[in-house]
Amino acid sequence: MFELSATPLEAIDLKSRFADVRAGGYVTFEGWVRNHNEGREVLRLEYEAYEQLCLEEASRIIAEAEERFDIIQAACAHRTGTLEIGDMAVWVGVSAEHRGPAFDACRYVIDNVKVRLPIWKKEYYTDGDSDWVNCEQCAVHGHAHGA
Amino acid sequence: MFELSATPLEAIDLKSRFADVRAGGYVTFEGWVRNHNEGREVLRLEYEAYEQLCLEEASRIIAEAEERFDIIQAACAHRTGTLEIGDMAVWVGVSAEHRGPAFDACRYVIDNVKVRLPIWKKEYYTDGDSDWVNCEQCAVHGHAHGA
Amino acid sequence: MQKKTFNIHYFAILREQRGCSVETLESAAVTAADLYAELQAAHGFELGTESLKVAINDAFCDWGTPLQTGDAIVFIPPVAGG
Amino acid sequence: MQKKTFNIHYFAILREQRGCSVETLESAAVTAADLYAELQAAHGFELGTESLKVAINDAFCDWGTPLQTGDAIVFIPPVAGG
Repeated sequence: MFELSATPLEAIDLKSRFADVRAGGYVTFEGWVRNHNEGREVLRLEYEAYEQLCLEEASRIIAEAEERFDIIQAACAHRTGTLEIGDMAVWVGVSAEHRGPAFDACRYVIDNVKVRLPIWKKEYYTDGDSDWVNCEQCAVHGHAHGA
Repeated sequence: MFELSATPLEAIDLKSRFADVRAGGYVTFEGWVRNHNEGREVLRLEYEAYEQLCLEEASRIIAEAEERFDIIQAACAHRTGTLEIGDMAVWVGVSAEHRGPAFDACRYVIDNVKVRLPIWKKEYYTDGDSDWVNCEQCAVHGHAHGA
Repeated sequence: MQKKTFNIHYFAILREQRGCSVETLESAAVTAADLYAELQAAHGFELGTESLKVAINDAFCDWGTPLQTGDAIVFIPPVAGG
Repeated sequence: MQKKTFNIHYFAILREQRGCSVETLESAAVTAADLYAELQAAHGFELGTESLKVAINDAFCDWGTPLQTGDAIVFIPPVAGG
């Protein structure tokens, strides 16, 4: 189960989908917007997603987790739009009979979500500058693209 | 931060203590009462704690986690008293700048809580029997002590 | 050379550099790589294909995939979810 | 042999087998191991010291620790938190 949400994840009862009397362990990961990144002071950020491919790729990641680890259920939600410091950007939840596979699967999902989902993050800094994260390292000679 | 609670952990806003603008990752573990254990159908269970030593040993575990891993904060809460299937028995939360140490520290805390805290669990089964978990393997010839 | 019609969707830094989210254009490009080279020359995109992935009709594809008329094409800059 | 006074707290299976949570008793036991042997003989506790830990005045201790009069002693059955 994966969803993109343009409204705060904090307002969604993400846990409620996990009631299962067999479950003994439940692990969650939340990614929060930090006030800094790579030495720069962050003011806010924006996420943009390629929705259709995002949903397909996320379903694939969750299916992989459910296949590789002895878990009951995995789910993920990701924000789009403008986020302020402290806001939840991404959420992963995994239930299992035992805690070991729950931890492993939760980490698998977030690790893969971060590198595989077509979602982009633009950071706005306190100095007025802004940057698409990860593009700066790729473009020739660094930060030129933001100009 | 550790607490023992005789009332439902679900009713406590455990996350609220974690607001920190530096935090980028937040991992939680919840242990839920399963409807079975080692092949037996569980009806409910009771936790009993040696409170003073529990608080000291838990503080030690949390301090170890904060020292070993690059995290911002770790906390844990554990139920006492009677729990029904699906109830939260234990909760661990860890915030960090990055997710790797948050996962590692969360797992460290729950792994150690399970083996080091002086807390005991009595399971009541659907067949009317009951057992102190872990004692059965220790007593000579198994389940005799429950008789 | 026969031209085909493509629908191109832009996201993130490419959207900003192109100045629009979607465009329909005719091109003689045979592969996704050809098409990107054409667009890069026209709009001065800084990211090279080594930094991008490409999706055709909502599925990741190789750069050498032959394009069909009517294809929806997305060039995918380095992602940063989470 | 001089007797000392100890406060003994019982938890879980030991509490049930002893039939009480706390008792004060006089004993000539020198170490925690001596005291447990005495109680085990009196009450038929099934768990041996190899399955137990012991705490004196709310701190884990070795079985060989000499006991002082007034000590609070807890024998700790196998734990099962979480």
